[in-house]
Amino acid sequence: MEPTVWRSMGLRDDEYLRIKELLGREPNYVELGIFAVMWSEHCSYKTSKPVLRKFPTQGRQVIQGPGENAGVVDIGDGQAVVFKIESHNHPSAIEPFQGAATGVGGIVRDVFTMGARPIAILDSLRFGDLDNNRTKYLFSGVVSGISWYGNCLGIPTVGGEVFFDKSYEGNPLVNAMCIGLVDQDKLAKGAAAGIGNPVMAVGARTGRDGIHGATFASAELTEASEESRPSVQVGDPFMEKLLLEACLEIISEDLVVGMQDMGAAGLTSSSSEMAARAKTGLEIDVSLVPVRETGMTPYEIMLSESQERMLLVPKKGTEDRVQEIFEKWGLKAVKVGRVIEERVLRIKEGENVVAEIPVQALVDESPVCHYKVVEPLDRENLKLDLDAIPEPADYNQVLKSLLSSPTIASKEWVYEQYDHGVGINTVVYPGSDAAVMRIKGTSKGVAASTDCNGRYCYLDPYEGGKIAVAEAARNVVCSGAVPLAITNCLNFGNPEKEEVFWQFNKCIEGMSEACRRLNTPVTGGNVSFYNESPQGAVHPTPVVGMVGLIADIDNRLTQAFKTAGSKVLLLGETKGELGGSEYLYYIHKLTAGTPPGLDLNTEQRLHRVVLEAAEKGLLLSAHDCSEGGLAVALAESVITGSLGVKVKLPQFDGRLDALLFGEDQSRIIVSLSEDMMPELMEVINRHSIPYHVLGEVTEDGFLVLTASGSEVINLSTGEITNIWREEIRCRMS
Amino acid sequence: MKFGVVVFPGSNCDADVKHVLQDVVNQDTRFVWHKDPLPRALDCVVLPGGFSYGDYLRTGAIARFSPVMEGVMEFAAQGGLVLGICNGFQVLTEAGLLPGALMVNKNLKFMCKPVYLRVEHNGTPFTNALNAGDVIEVPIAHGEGNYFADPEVLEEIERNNQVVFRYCTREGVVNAQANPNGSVNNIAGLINKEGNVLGMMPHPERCSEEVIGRVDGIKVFQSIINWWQGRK
Amino acid sequence: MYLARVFVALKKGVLDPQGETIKRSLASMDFPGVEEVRVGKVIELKLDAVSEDHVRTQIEQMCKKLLANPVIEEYSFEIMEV
Amino acid sequence: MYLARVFVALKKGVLDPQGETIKRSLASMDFPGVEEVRVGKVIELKLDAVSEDHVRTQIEQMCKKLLANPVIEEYSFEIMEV
Ligand SMILES: Nc1ncnc2c1ncn2[C@@H]1O[C@H](COP(=O)(O)OP(=O)(O)O)[C@@H](O)[C@H]1O
Ligand SMILES: [Mg+2]
Repeated sequence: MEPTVWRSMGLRDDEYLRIKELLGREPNYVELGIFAVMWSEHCSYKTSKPVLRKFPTQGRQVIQGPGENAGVVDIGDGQAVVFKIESHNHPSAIEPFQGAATGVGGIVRDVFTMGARPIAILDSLRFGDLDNNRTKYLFSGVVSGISWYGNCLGIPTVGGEVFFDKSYEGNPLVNAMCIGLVDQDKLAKGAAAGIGNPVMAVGARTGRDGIHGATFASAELTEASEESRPSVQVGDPFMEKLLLEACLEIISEDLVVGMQDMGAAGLTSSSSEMAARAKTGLEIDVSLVPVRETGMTPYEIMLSESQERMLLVPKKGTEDRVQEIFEKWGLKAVKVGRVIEERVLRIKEGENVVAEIPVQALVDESPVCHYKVVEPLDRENLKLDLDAIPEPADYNQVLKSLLSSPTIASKEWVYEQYDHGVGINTVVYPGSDAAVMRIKGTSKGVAASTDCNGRYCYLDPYEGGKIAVAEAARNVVCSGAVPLAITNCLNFGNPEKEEVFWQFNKCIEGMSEACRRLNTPVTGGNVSFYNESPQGAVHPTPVVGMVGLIADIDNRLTQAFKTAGSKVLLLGETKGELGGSEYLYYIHKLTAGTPPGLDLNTEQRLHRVVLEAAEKGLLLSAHDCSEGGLAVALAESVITGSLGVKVKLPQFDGRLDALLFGEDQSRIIVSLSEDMMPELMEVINRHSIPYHVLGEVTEDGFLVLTASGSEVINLSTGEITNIWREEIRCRMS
Repeated sequence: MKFGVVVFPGSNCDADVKHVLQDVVNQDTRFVWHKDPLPRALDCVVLPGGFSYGDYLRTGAIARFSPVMEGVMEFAAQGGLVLGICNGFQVLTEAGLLPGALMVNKNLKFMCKPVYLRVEHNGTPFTNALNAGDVIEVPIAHGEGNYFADPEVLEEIERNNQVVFRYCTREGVVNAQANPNGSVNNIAGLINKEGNVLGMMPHPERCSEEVIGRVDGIKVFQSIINWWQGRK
Repeated sequence: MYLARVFVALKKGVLDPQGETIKRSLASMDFPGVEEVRVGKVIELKLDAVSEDHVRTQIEQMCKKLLANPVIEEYSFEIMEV
Repeated sequence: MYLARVFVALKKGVLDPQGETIKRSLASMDFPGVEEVRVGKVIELKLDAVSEDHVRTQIEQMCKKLLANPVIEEYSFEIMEV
């Protein structure tokens, strides 16, 4: 075989030799194609695997850690939450609408293959600065795509984040997370167990879409990618809705041994992974696979990435019932093969064997790349010289400007396009720190948030990784929920670049430390490398998707101030750390400094205080300080509560901008009625958390902040509401 | 009272309506699969929201030909109560049970948010627990709720007092600003001439429980029950 | 085998928000002189049938029943043998 | 004044879920023999311009920039003077 053949499939020469060795012969074309996708970065995690091992994955709450289609955690009463996050960055960069839509489709399938009914979607998005037409086109297309797909499925999209930074210009990040609910005894797995069991293809027919999509995701975007047409697929949320209902119905009738989404690398990866998990083999006859185009070759059928398809192993003898259920939903379930004892993936076309590969060779023997971790020496340019930055004269103006920064401004324009109420479980709607879903028939609720500040990770990947986890946990805590576990989506540049691989390592180490300390193990995730545009790698962006549990949803909290006269407290310490802040980026066009420090012990005690206080019903609101610092957090609580606040800022020696806009970690603003103060003080003192009484919620509708006796900010709630709420809508219309 | 909630392929508010009818207002409620005939003994049929047939071609256009719809038409012709919510409203207009059509929102975007509705009159089986002029807050969640009817048809609708809900401001003023989707005359909900078939874009089932934040919608379901009890 | 191409357009007098939006975007993208934009659908059907006449009545029926909504839309079609 | 009619359709090989669904529903409505349905858009533009040539380059540009996404769609157009 010519080297050009395997190279064009993205295989390296040494990998080709290894394949020959594993097979004991030359692979044929079909086999080579199968190896190429299975050994691609996207499917094999060859670069990330050794690093991912650093994540803590154990905990009493964990029912299923990494390795399955999605993670599973215990929420009591025999129930569990199934959740995972995944990226669709590259498809979204060239076809934002369909790219984002099919991203949602994929992650939802990962959740319902586990037997869970999806109850919520979150989306974590990154774009370049929102001032050019291309970015607007991408932003608008991505949001409509998510909206179209999620809404049609009838799964509420209840939360997420949108971050704008020029590092994402040309390479947006589109990560979608899905959460499902399941009774533990109905959990399904992606294993092809039971020798002789049938293997069925269900859902959409197979076309020529996205052949080699998995290898596409493993290479940098170039201008030519715009032309690489077949790599983007069109989604069919209607088909997916039918598939969802049919799959849940066969699971509820206990007909299923295992099933898996035909996602990246389609039939190839689903069949080999299912066989690997069960330590079995599969025999598949591609001529039985329903196709939508004529003349498809075995190669194309095995590698197609047509959407809305699943591979299903039902219990032997239940094929007819399975077919009946799928037909009821207007779908086909077709037997295409069977589970065999010999641990090989045997692909036939009629009677002809067209490929035969040991399953382990595909899944376990995939190459591992051990890149060196080299700390970049020259990071001088990232140093922050605060003295070179003039202190603003008019803080009202600066706050107004910050509230209009698209990263801080209200994302109403986004989440209004998402059906966030379908299912009537949403009890905290988008627009607070974390969304909360009630579990009908119980008093429980599940809270969720996605978080990551890529700028922090760029400036200090270790601290940035830690903060991503801590912030997600803090957001969940601000809703009154105990953080349970995380899923993550690691968006990085080209890992063959030393700096990128170093960032990757450091981020994971930082995240791991935080996960360990906060007792939120990693249950799964996804790695997306090669997020590069002509300007270079994107900021390292390890997005954390956190889920938490509220025992009694009557104790849930939101960020909005509730009643005039209530006391406002800041829990945590204010140090005035401006490094990596949105203030520096948006007002002074600077990405520099060291991100705020984070002490995990303090963080944990802070969580305890808020959770205990919430459980005792002491609090009226809770909101953490994140992008924009204390001033922005206060403004947000005022705006969402349509009230005012009168605040005396903490005693502070440094610069006023640092006090107002510094993004010091581990800070939560709470409000409560005055008579609850003694009880709150008791909790605060017991956990020895620093605090400061900021002031009082007011009726008059003004945000008034004074520092050392003089007024530094005085703005009407009406005015800042307009700015904050309308900015994105204005830019987008 | 016996309710039937029709399930089309792609319906996705079916379970929500059933939850409210069964667990909040405690009525006997069952799903009716679109391929099955409409059960005989129903007192009210609900066509729920969602994306029947993926909203392909036009919203509601394909669902309107589902086998169950023959039974629904007959049921309506005999005076049975039919409530179409969101996609259900779209199916009703496609089926000709209600006049007009629902087009894509003026801004082309799906919109999910609470809106204010002015109750235009309460002499219907669906609004008797409300007062004319009441302003209620009910969420919308649709991409195609832009109500349209020919001028002549519109005039007739207005003349017959068929408009039941109009989009309005919090103070009850019906104006362009309060119109979320471009509907003519701010029409949000409409009843047929005979007064037994109501279609509305907003979702009363999404505001019928304290815990999800709003409760105005429950009045619609209570009205139906009142009406039925009064008739017995 | 026949190919039928059905055009479905909004009736005159029915506002076309999609067309309006495209018109505005074109203007903002420096395409001057665009006076009106209307967006319609083309539905292409491949059918097996005995005669063109038969196809014609079939398509006419499909349009009336399903493909167009007479309240807001009008249709036309062309048929060719392929 | 010119009238341009732009046709935008999904490329061959790209799944058309809408067409598929219409096909199935036509079958269940007793319209036999429909082998394939594909749905596209027609965008009608009225433009004021100096020459047909000029319109042609304008439309070509509009298609590339706004009206179609070459990743999944293809377009064609016709122009007439009105
Ligand atoms: N893409 C999105 N989809 C849905 N909701 C979003 C999205 N972006 C932001 N939101 C919602 O807006 C609110 C504010 O988001 P964000 O500023 O990221 O909060 P935080 O700083 O607390 O993480 C949250 O409720 C969030 O869920
Ligand atoms: Mg927050």
